[in-house]
Amino acid sequence: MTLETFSGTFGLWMGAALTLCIFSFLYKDNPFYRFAEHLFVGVSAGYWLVYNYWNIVKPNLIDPLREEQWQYLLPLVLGIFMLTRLFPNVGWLSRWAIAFMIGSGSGIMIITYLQSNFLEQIKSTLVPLDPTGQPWYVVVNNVILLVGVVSGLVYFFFSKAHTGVTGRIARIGVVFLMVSFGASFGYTVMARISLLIGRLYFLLHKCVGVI
Amino acid sequence: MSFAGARLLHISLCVLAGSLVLCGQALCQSAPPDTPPSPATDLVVKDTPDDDGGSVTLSWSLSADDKGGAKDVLSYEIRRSKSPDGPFTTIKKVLKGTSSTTDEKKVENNVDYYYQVVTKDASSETPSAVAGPVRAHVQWFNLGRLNTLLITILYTALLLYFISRAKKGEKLFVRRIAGLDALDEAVGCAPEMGKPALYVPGISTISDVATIASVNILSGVARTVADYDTRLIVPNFDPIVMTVAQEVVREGYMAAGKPEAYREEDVFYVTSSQFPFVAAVDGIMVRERPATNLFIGMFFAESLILAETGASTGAIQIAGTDAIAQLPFFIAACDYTLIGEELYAASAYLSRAPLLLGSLKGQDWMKMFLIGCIFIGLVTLNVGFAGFKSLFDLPLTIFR
Amino acid sequence: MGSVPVEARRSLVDRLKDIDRRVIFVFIAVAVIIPLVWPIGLSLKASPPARALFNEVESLPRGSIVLMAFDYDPATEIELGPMSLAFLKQCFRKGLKVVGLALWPQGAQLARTSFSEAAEGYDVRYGVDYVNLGFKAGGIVVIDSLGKNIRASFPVDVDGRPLSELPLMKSIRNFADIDFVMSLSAGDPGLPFWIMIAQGRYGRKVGGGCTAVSAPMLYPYFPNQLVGLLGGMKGAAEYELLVGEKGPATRGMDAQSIAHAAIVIFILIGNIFFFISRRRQKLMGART
Amino acid sequence: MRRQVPLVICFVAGVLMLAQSFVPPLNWFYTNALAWARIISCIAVFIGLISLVRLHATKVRRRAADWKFSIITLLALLYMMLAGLLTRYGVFVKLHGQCVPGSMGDKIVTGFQNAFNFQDIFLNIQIPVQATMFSLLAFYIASAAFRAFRARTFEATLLLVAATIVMLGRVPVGHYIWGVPQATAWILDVPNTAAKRGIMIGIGLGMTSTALKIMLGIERTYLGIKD
Repeated sequence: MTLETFSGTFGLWMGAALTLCIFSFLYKDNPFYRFAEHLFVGVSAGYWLVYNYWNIVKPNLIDPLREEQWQYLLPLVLGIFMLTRLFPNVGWLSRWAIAFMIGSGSGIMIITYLQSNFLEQIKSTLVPLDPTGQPWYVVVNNVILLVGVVSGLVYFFFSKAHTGVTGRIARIGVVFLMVSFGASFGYTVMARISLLIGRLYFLLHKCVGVI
Repeated sequence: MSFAGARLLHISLCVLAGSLVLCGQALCQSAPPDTPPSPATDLVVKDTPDDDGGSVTLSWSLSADDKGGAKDVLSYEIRRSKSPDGPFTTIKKVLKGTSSTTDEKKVENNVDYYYQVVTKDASSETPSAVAGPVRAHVQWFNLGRLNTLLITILYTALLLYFISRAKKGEKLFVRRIAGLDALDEAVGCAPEMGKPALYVPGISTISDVATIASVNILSGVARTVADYDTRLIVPNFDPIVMTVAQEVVREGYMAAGKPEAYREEDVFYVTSSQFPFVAAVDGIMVRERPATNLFIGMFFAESLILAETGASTGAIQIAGTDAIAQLPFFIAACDYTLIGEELYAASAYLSRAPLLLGSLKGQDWMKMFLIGCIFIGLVTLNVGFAGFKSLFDLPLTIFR
Repeated sequence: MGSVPVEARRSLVDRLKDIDRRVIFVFIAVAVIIPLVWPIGLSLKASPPARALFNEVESLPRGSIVLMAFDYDPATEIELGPMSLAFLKQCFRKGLKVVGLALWPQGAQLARTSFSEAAEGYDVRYGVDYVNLGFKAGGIVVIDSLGKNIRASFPVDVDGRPLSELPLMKSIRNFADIDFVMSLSAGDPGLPFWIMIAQGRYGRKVGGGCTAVSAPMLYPYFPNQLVGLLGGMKGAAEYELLVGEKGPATRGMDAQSIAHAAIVIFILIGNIFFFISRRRQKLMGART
Repeated sequence: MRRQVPLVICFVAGVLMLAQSFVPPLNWFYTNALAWARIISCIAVFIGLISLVRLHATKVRRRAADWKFSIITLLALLYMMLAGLLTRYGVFVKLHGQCVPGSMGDKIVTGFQNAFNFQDIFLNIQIPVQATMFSLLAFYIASAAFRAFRARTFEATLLLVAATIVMLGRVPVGHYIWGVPQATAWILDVPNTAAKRGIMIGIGLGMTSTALKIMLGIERTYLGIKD
């Protein structure tokens, strides 16, 4: 056995053993799961730290600063402010960095969501209802779509009690919501089963070799 | 044979001979027989609209030999010069079938440029007519987003109007939101059972507004928990969210008059990787057995792993998210779920702060406005006028 | 009838109504494992893009050169791996020569596994009937360089052997010597780049396989720029059907069907017992 | 200073972000702010690291429940950091804009000397465990469906029926049942689209209103400062 295949085989078995450790959680919590969980947390925390350093901090902060692009001092300073959290008496400085991130995040969200969740959605709801020149079922579907969107919006009215007409429309909205949630649930099952097939195939094929 | 016929024969023979010679040459050079491709036509150059300069947009009609599939033309080369007579330098190459592109290669603002598009095949090329002059300009307003700006102004104005009315002390009605009504009860049952409460503020960053909505709810939850003298466990995915959560929870305990009960080690960082985070939170749920699990914020595929594990421990679970894809799973596995906008309404609902309630009213008015727009749009569209619909285009092109 | 048996039966119904979730887990595991080990081959119809790909490869003359790109990683192996197996088996059976390479770093290793698995049972030899050139970083740039000279990007194969030592590679210089390009693509870099360069610039015939998620985005390329496309595990199963090799994807699709059916049955059972217990409760309520 | 400056920063950053989408010459703020936020997040990982180490170190020191497992977390963390940051191989190499761990130039590092290197640990621990955690969803989606899909109420019945039809419509076995594929397509295209759109618009309004309140300083719970 060459060293390379040894390392490959060893890795394979390690992967298989850890897979079983995680699956054992389905029965109940146990030391094997705890082992895999704690290992996993440690490895991933270390991995992301290293990944962040090589992929973001070095190319996007250290290298530009070396090339004397001084605008990068700002994130450096804000980053250091963030670290003041570790020292109680100057910890309030971290709020400056947080405020920057929250402020810029909010600003961009307003534009993005007014465009994608508002303008775009109104536009796609404006559908032709004229029965001439298109099959009847298209028109029926368009009417259903319209009813669904409007009643869904009425469901989200907060300043009006869900009674009377509002209540009835909101209930139609709930009908649409439920059908949609059911459909999304059913739609996702396939993707999730695929994941399990992938894992079991790995175990049965690569490790046990029965298929 | 008529004269015309003889002439035709003569031409054909010449062409035949010519192509034989060409073929011969081609064979010697082991290249396929070739004629230069026909040029691209109708080249139009203009300043790229709605940008901060430094860019020119070109469009043209494809060469007659560019018909898609394995035809003669391989690519188009964009060439640029500061004078109509050249010299032209190559800026970029685009693949066949492309009929527009932008030039952003060191374009100076307010300088005249001339362009030509060169159609290329395997061995020869044909330049188009020169187009220009064109100048790149800085635009101070992005006309394509005029509709977004108007909506932003309208919405801001509506919100501010209702907030100011609320400030003046006007009473504002808010309907019941079951998930939020259940919140106090759910958090309250943890101490009765002598167990902690678990709060997961999602797995997104602090720049995500959903996370902030979650932090707002956390603030209220922390106060309730402090009142009952219970532990509140808050595992975090993002370090910055963790620092904010720590501040908010500490503040909650202080507001409840029990700053000494706050334990910083209960608001901690796990890891910024989705599944290790879930593995750890699952571990907490089965080991610490919290009586209440709250999953509020932005979630991805892990939502169901969390909610099902929580359900298996018998905890009361309330979820809230604006991740549409995850809503079905929370609804299936949790006792209550805040759906989309309800998550954002929570802050106002729980605090009953008039300023926040005012904004809820503004949101509702915006919905009315929207329903109005839909009806006007439908009527205009179905009488054959599409202009209203195009007001919602992105980018808006109606004013160009 | 006395009241005691009713009580006893009610508790049984209640117990079935709230089956331990671990029972469900066992059934799901079984529903997936059994078809994986003993495939049923539930009827499946090959979609036009899969059939077109199959026919195109079938029509290639013996000895044609197929370039196969393994542009995926272990995360998507369950979808794309079976495609590579079915496709390679078809190539080996038809006597086509296959040149494998990878634009994704882990693709090289996955290619190695696929080649050795597919080669079993066929009289094919490494270096003569197929080669694995390994991984090269650069995405679209690498594809472009294949148009001029393969050796510029891949001077050696995956194990570091110079191409000159591999008989198959002696006759292959660039795209001009390649008859068909197949890309199994999990994202970027992947199929769109092959279409753009190999098909668009060099006029090669390109076929592909992709994940179920990216299939809707790639279908529009068929049939003009792509001779055929396999989408997700379903596409892989269709191809196995066409090639006549019941492989992992067929097993997978069977497992999908059975597992879905199992979940539906559980939902039905849950509801049946829910209704029985509700009726009993109503009866009990009426009695007291 | 402590209260006002953050609110001012938040407001200015928000307004600049809004303005840049309408005023092209301000576009630079968008690109830079995103990069800066990413850098700040990365530096902040250090705080997370301290929190993680402190949590587990405390458990070990106090011999709290599962303290032995905490040692595993700490060792794994330490090992990954050393392997990733200090290895002479530079274990990370930049490849077409994306760093691929474990490769030296174009050649993947394999072999015994690297059996426990950064890349292999990632491949043999992180990837299988991650995939297995993810695959637990196949079990959970079944148990959730069993528990939740009961025809208790009219709404619950709708949820149940829609889910069952779509579930069957997605797999070959469903194509044996008349009408299921068509019904699946219709449910997904019509009522599902309508409901999603309603939710999306609601989210759009709720999120933008919250974002505006944050910018204007009306919503400031996140600062942990109460008025």
